[in-house]
Amino acid sequence: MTPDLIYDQLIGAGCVKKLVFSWGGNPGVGSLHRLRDAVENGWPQPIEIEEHAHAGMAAAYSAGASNLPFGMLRGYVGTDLVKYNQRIKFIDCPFTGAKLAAIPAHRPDVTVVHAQKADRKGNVLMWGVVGVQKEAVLAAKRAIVTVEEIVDDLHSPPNSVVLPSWVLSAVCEVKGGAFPSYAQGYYQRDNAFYKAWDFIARDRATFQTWIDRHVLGTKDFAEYKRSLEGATSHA
Amino acid sequence: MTPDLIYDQLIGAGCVKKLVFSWGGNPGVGSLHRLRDAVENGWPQPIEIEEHAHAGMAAAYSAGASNLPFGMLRGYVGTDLVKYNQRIKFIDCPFTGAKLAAIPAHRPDVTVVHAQKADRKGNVLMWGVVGVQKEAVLAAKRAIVTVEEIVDDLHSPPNSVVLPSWVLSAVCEVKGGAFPSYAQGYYQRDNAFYKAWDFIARDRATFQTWIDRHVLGTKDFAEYKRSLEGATSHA
Amino acid sequence: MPEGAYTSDEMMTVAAARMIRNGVTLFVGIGLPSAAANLARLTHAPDTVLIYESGTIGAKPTVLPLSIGDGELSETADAVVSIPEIFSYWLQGGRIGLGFLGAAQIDKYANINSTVIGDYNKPKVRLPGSGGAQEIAGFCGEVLITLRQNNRAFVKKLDFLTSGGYFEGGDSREKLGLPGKGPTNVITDLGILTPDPETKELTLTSLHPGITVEQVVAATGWPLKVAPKLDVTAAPTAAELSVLRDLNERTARAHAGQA
Amino acid sequence: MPEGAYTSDEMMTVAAARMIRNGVTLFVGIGLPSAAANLARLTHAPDTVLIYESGTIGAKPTVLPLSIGDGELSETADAVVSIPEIFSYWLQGGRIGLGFLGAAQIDKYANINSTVIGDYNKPKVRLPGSGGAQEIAGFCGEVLITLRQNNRAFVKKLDFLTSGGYFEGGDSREKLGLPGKGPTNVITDLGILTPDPETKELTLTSLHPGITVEQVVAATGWPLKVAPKLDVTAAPTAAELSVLRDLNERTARAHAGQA
Repeated sequence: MTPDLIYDQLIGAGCVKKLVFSWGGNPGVGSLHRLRDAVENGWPQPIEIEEHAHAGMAAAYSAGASNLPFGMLRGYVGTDLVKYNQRIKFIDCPFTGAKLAAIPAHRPDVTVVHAQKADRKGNVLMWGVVGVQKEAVLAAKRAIVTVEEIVDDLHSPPNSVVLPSWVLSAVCEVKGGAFPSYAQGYYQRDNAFYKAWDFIARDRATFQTWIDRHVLGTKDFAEYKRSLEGATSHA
Repeated sequence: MTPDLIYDQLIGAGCVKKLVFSWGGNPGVGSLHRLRDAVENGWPQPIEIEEHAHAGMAAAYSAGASNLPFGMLRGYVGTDLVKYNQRIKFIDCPFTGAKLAAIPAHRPDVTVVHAQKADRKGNVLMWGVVGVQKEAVLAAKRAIVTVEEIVDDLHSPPNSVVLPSWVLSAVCEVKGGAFPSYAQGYYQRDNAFYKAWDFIARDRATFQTWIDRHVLGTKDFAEYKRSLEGATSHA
Repeated sequence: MPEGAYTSDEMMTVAAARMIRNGVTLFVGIGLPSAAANLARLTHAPDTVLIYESGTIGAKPTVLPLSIGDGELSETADAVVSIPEIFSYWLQGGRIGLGFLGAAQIDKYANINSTVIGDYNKPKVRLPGSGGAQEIAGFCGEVLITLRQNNRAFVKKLDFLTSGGYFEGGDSREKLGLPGKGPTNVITDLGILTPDPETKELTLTSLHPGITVEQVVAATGWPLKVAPKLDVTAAPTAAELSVLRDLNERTARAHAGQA
Repeated sequence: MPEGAYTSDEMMTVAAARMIRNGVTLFVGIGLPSAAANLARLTHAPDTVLIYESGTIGAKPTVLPLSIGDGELSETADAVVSIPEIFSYWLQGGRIGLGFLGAAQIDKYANINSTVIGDYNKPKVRLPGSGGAQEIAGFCGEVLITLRQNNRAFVKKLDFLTSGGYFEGGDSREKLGLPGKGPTNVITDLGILTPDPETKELTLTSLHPGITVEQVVAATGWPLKVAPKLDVTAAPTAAELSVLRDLNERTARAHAGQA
């Protein structure tokens, strides 16, 4: 739905052929400059975009999780998105004749999400702003969850958001894995990095230096994090 | 969805013109005899029924809560319910051509549910088997919630099921208000009453005596409960 | 009861429990299916994931629930979700391996009726109705059906088709587009019936100990197909009976206190 | 800044905050809408129910959130629901009284663009896109829009219609079947524009202190209608400024620690 800095990094590194999204910015800061460069200038390669509004994305993920071929919602009428996205169609209510928007179900090949806890069996507990993560996991052919910690007992409160191990392909302990974003109960977002990213990503050369040094030049997440800590103002 | 003993009482007392449902029995015990008598013999008056399966009822309540004119699901194909319920129709997916069942949204005039706690502002917390209660509340024109207790602070766990006061018409403290059913964290179901009901409701005269004495002959819920406690084996 | 003796209901429950593979995700109704599922969980299939239609996922009840709303289910579950979610994301979502249903009537293609006896608009007996049965029959990977076998239940023509098995037989189920493969075993108090691989007609494939083919044929309202080589169901073991009876006694004791 | 002085952004935020009636349910975006909404909550409208599109209902942040995912929102909310639920049961469900949007471009019928500058397929500037704006514009009981007024933002023709205001004007919004009544006020750094009751064309109805009609007309890319009787917006009070500046300082302090 809302591609964040990691998407910008993937796009700038030339790993993305197509982006399906409903809001693409640096939240509270401004633009995703690598996304903009790809869309505006085709750098480092042209990117295909399939653009929705949030409600349409949410309906499409829910439809995917529900094994329905499409999601249905009111909305999109009279707006320009329907002119450019052929995957937004309209159907008629068989009872009232009302016109409703229809979006094909999202069925990702792989969904990756970060949660707070897993138990040793691989059941995952998440809380706070859970967003569309449950739907994205259940809609996917395979789902990978990284967690802050693996514990003996989740002590899940009643009706909390739990993903049973048997709907997941892999659960991995990655402390700090939501970086630079939030993990509620563990850490706040690294706001300095969000601001620094605006500078890093604005320029192709600066971006290239950054990704060569911190991503391509490190062998795992821990080394990547250490490498960032060593850099002045993340650049 | 699953009319329970209270529905049987309403039906037997002649208060019900139409029942929309997907399972009508005495759970774990057997039949709702007053429902049967109304459907089979038109006593005390004929009853109109609109019958669904659970998934269809759930989709119709969700549609109601979502301000959609109908709910959509796979299912109902090849079964006899579609022959007798004209409110089950089929639509075609505009992308795949798949055939999907469509049910008009449920929009009750009034929904009444029982929950565990409310705070003094009227925010309601429920937990455990929450069923379709949130959807039934949000789909209704007016919603009334009875609760086990009113407290200063709900201490809601993250992501728990909370109904804000501003979507409710009234919140009333009625201790034991789920009787004879469960209120998780407060009491189990009164199983003896469920079994006794099978005897009470089986016969028109026994039912009439029971409802005259315990329901029509008492002035409020507290007196009704006391009157039942005074009766031998609830009859 | 003499030692080693058992009732026909116990045989039926044990035979049904044995069909449950360890680790399967199982959508289960109250009554005999719930007893069989929990017997399996307490014996050979400890990792079975029990899902009740009230939204409890991974319930591990120590006593049998009185209804799908029982606190015993939600308090022991890995997750408790809403009714719309359990039917959409989980059952329709194709995540449930096995469904387990009872019925009032069944026909030779394992279609079942739990709605009415007699005419729908003027029924002789109004039954509770589908509940979740229709979608369980449609969307679980496979389905087990269990009911007592007699002429009133095993009928030539259903009074009402509540939940589809193989519809008209052959490939008629696939043609309707239902994803699950349908009922793979019907377990009764007399034996076990399985669908013919081609025609999908229910065929007697196993007799419970002491039951004759003639008894089963006489208890069936259509000319019952019988497999050329009939198995005999193994009698309940002492261990199976002991776990089942403990479970039932524990359940009775727990519920006796709820007056 | 001399005592009593204020910036044009402060004027805009204060003017927007005053539009928020106490007790309203308010769907709010990050940035100026969030600042105005919280200013209102901390001054004349303490019972305002703030709803962010991440699913937090009744959030009561003490500092402004960095994004809709901020823990400050979920930890202070009455309820936190999923994204599909906030958009279906709450926004589309018709439960939100007021929506509050920013924009990159706006036209005379209060339609807004937050998608692209230039051609969609070969944009000069790719903006973030709709997010929840399209549905907020469609389904909230009414909508406030706030943005700085100049020729690049207030345009004769939008490069892209992201979220509908009054579409072609007149009754064209009603004809499309959108339930909310649309934008009722556009609050800029220069003044306040409101739609004409009949034609729905945005009309200048209030000038902020020290601003002239000529300035506003010059900052508008179409021939701007001006109300015959123009109000002058009351300058921010000392109390309003003090609460707003405290909020901004508190926010800056809190976020400075997050490096």
